[in-house]
Amino acid sequence: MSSVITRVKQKQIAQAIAKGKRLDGRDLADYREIKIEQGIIERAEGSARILLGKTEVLVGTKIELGEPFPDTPNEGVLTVNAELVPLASSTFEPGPPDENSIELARIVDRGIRESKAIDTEKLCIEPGKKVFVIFVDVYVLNHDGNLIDASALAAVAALLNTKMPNYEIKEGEVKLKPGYTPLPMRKRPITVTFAKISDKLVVDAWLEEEQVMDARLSMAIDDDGNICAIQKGGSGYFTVQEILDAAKMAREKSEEIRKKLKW
Amino acid sequence: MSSVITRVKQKQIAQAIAKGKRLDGRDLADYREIKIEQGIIERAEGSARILLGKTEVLVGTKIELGEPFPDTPNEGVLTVNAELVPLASSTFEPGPPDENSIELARIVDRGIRESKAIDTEKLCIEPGKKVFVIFVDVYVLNHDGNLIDASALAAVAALLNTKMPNYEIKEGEVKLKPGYTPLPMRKRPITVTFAKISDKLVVDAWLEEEQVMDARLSMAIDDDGNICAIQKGGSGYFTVQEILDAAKMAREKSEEIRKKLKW
Amino acid sequence: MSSVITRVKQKQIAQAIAKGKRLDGRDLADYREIKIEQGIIERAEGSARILLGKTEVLVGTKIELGEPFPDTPNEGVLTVNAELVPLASSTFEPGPPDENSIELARIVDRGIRESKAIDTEKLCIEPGKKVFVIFVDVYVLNHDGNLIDASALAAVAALLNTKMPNYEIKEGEVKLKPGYTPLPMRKRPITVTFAKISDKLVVDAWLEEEQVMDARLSMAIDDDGNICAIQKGGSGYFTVQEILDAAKMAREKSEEIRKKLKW
Amino acid sequence: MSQKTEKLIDKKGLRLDGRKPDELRPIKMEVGILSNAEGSAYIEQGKNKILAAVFGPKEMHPKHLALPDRMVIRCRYHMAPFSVQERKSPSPSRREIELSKVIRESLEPTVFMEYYPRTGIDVFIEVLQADGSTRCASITAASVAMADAGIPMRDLVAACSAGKVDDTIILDLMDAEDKLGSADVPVALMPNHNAVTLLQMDGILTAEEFEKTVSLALEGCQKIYAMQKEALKTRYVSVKEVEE
Amino acid sequence: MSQKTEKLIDKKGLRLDGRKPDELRPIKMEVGILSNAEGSAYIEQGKNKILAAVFGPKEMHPKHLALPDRMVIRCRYHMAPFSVQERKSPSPSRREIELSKVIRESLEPTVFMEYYPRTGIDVFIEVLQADGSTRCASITAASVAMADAGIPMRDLVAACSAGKVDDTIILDLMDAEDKLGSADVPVALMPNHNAVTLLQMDGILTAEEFEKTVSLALEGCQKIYAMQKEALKTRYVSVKEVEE
Amino acid sequence: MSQKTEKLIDKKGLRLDGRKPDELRPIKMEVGILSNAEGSAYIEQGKNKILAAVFGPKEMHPKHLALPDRMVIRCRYHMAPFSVQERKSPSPSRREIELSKVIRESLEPTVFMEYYPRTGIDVFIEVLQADGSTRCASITAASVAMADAGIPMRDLVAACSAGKVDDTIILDLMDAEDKLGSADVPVALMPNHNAVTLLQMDGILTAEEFEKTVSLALEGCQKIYAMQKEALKTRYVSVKEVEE
Repeated sequence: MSSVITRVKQKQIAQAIAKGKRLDGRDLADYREIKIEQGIIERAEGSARILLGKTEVLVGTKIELGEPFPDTPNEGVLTVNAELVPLASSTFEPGPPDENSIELARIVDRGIRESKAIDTEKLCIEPGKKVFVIFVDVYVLNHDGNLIDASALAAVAALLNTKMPNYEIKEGEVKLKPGYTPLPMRKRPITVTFAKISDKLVVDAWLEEEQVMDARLSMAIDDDGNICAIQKGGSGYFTVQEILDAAKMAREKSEEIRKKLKW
Repeated sequence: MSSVITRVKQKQIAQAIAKGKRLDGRDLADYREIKIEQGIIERAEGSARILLGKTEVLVGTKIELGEPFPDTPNEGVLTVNAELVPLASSTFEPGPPDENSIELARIVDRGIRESKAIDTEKLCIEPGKKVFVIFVDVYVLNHDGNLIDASALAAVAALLNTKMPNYEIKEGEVKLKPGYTPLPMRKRPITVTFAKISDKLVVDAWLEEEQVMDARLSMAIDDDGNICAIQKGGSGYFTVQEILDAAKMAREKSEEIRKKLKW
Repeated sequence: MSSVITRVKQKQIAQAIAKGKRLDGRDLADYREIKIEQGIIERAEGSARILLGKTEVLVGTKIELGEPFPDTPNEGVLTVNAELVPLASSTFEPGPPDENSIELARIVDRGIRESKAIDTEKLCIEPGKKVFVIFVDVYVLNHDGNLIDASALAAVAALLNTKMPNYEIKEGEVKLKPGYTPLPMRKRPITVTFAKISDKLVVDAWLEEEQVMDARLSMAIDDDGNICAIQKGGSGYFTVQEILDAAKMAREKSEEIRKKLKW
Repeated sequence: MSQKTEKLIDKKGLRLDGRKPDELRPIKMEVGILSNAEGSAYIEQGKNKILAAVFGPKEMHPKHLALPDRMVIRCRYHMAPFSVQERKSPSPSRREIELSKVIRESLEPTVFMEYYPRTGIDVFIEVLQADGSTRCASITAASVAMADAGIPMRDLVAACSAGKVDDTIILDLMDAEDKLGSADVPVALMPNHNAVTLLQMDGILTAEEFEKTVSLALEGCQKIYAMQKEALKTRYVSVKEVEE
Repeated sequence: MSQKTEKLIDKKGLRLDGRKPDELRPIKMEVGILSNAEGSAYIEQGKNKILAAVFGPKEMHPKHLALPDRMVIRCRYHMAPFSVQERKSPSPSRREIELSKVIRESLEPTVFMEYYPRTGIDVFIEVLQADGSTRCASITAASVAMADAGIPMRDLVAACSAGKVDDTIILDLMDAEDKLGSADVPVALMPNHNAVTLLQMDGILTAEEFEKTVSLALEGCQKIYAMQKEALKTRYVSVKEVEE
Repeated sequence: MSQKTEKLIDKKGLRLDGRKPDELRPIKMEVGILSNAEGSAYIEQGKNKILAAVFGPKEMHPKHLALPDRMVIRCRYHMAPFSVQERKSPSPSRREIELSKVIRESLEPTVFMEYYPRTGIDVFIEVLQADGSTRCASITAASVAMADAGIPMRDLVAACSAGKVDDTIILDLMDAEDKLGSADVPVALMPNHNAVTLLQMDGILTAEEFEKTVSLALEGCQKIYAMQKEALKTRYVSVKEVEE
């Protein structure tokens, strides 16, 4: 279990952060190096791989024909799934999604959905009957902390890279035609997660820091600086002031990161 | 595990019953106090809550459009499900239904089905194609013994309280209309369960008595005094005479209980 | 656990085979006595029971209406399932199929499918819409070794015994008519499995031999002597010469066995 | 019990398969036919074809299921996919789970459970072909398989159904009679103890009809008990012959 | 948050059920109503009807889940099939699994986890009828049930949602406001510690709106906290009366 | 193998992607790329993109799976939902379960299992993009990952498919050749031991064709073995450089 660190190391991490420092030399508000590669899975309609330090997340998108939900007959359907595949960490077990992968998928989903990042009305083919269904599959390949930000970023990068099949309606049946159109994207929500360690807020915690943190707070910010989704996690708490500080910093960091996204 | 009682207590219960007495002062043929509340879940098409002493069961019904079974194309569909939710007892575990909850659901189902309590032909909309499906969900909220009688009674009380949506058929499609009709009920089957303890038959055993009983026998009796469903349970046996005595007493007790049901 | 044998017995088995002998007196290339009974389950569209020594396998087939796969719109569908029911061996557990029963089903499936034993185009009713689906259910009733050959043989015997319902198409709906037609069979693939013990190839290993074997190799041979499916199993290996020897012997043994099949 | 037809008993008072109302179907039993089980039995009752096998007594897995003062009996009633008209999915249905429970509870009263504390036995029943009253035939076979396995028992358990079709009380319902009749009462009996270990009912019966139906079912159990003893005797004899 | 309508606040500034923007729904709490649980509570908040029960502290099963230096809290948030408009399957949905996690994490900060090493407590929540903001009402009830069970705690946890509909910041969203509004912010608070233990958000808010919304939700938490204390006091008094 | 087309080999004898019949696709291997695994490897073979990782040797969980005299190898072959044309459900298919078994059995013969009694290693394979012969590429990568993890082995295992399309025996089938060809024979080899550890076949071949196909596959294995050694050497060199 290489991922469980000693108490001594935990203490060092906490003490350094109490003084505003991190063991890897970063400032509290610094992300690790971010690498974004798009389009690496040709079989997928869209794909992106994110490296956040050693954390590695691959997202692939698939588009299928399906039915709309009864309460949104004019809109395509977004489905986000996350797999914490066991090669990414000795703490991930094969099997059906657990609460961690379900929470991760739902956080990524909400960032996209609530920011109205996709113009889902353009995915409607026949109102109430046929729409495009977009599957966003988050595949965590290496877990070195801050899976939420890496996954959310990879999902948006993959969506920006996603091509939608052309189609025509012949005699009441939908036929796919050659050629593609880019997925109609309106926004690029960015999720920024804070770890609370030694009563400080730290961005982009890596694995060992996560083992020390009291709680985490994730905020998705849209292109206009609005907050569009929040998730608190962990068995600690935040003060109101910490929450407001986080909201402010999330806005700044999200702008920085958004610049790295090709659109 | 507050629900497991001591051997001493077990002996006391058995010895008292051998003398025709029960530790809570009831006669062998006495039920605990029965309270029936109907219509308490407004979101459900019908609902009822039964208190049998401290045993508490809530039943809610839902009605949906669906398809009939191929061998009964002119009849609506009845589906009974029972959940032994873990807050009702430390012996109930979260998870998929186990043999106890499946047996409970099937006993409740048979009492309703075999007595032909619901006029299922009136639930048919288009023969072979569209019918109403009634879901009866039995929710055990507190387990203090005799879940079978409490659940069966709550189910019938909820069905008597159930409203069926009005509908019309326009251009081959079923449309729900405003307003409701009562569910077409014909019978009010009542299930009476006997516990065999110290070679005596006891009705409405509470939790500690159930831990002492050798076997149980449940009989559903319809409004005309006919037997319409039976289930023996537990790892003991009954003599033929005990069975015939039970049938006779079940008829009497079911009449008493049926009077409490508003129709 | 009567099925686990002692190390002493294991040594005896291995030493005998090293000398070309088997403890039950058979030659290395001898099968145990094979008994084939067809048509014993009247409820099934086809059935066969195979006894291979004490190994006993029952296969029943069912035919239902269904949809073809999109990539083979003119062909019926073959579905093979295998159940290692727990009464067959103390090592079989109740529950969903494990890797052993899935592998068994897939080996049986491939023998039939790859040899094109069934003329699946004749199972097509309406191209792309309605076809016959054949379910082949392999039921292992007693495990005394070599389940693969027994199951594959029982499956083919059951298919040869299978009757297909007559039908007519009236107003666009498929109606079954009285009477049956035999299932359109073209080939009778036979699977021959070799166990490698003491660097020798042995056919039709029984249970105790299987506990000693290093690896197994199964080859399905069609009526023309072609190889149509292979599966290596077990944690040992084969040399290329062993593989070629096995292919030759499989051809001979399959001809012998095929003669026992009524067609 | 959903429909009524008037054709289950003909003018001569005979049933669809020619039986009289109080007549059992032809029954065939074989004992000790599976080599890996401690005990086993095969029963054919009309078109029912059912195998039962017993494993144990053995250590319980997982261990926390063991009881300090008695053995534990587990039971699985399972139908082959091809045993019924429409293919049945091999995963256990709610009906199979309920029947596994009531069959187990019909076998438990006869076993000296306290002889083997901390152990368990598994009773596995496979219905290869189903034609009504399979739970009764399963109990009959399982009880014989338990005897074959040498499980210490007070008595055998014999089971038989009775019911009502076309206003006639009949014995040993077959599938059509179960589906189209007006009541079905499966009963299991420890024949030497006057102990009813299974009793269920579906349908509608008056108190009087019920009493008659139970009596008829119990007569059926006694006849089946005779066949169980015969089957075990045959097995015992044949085993002895082999040993000699 | 998928649609916008303009009818959630009327001309008088009142909501669909007549409430003012900063008004809670009627709330009723009962404590200690389930006889088998160590602690229990029932809450009605508008049409929400929710039961919470606490079992433990007790030995963990399976044992490998126990921790050497602290207790473990498990939590299950579950909806009855009839609690919502369309029947909900009883098997846990992804939403229920997520809510179980965030509810658990909203309760953990207040518990002295180290008092009972190697043990666990189970918090079971059953939503009998749902009408928006069920996770907040669930936390409110669960915290009271934990107090009723005598779990050692630093503080209660009171939870309340706030959000935005028709450009108005409102308190305690009901179902229609949750579905048709433009933001929903559920918050849980340890009232004596200024500690926010749950914070989620769906929708779109500017930084300013967000600050306002959180403030309003925290006011709601304080009001609910007063009711929690009242409910526990009533319970304590009535228990005392019974004991005397 | 369901259809035959005549276009898989063109008039010049070349395949759809321009390869000669006995030519491998371009192969790229990287070793040691995952930071949490004891060993890992990435392979691209044509459009196949596959990751393999090895964890262990470590104590077995659950413990009853451990063996007193040897280690246990577990293996999971899994495809990403986006790796194939139609989205694949993430829950393991029957095909994935079978392949996990045969891949494990192709790796076991080379491991000194008795060196680490009572322990286990996990081999996890994720197919990120699939283009035919994924099981062979998976074995190739997994074997390298095991070497990277320092698992004691007699030999590497190199795997390659051969088969028959349009009456031509070809090496290293890609997806279209697998689907439309007339036979597919995946083979795994311990190159220094003349030991075939995987052999499967789908399709129809005469005895003669079969012999040819196996020979060609074995030649492929030898070429791939050379690349495996090269990849490990590169890794070793680069690790050494870092260390110096």
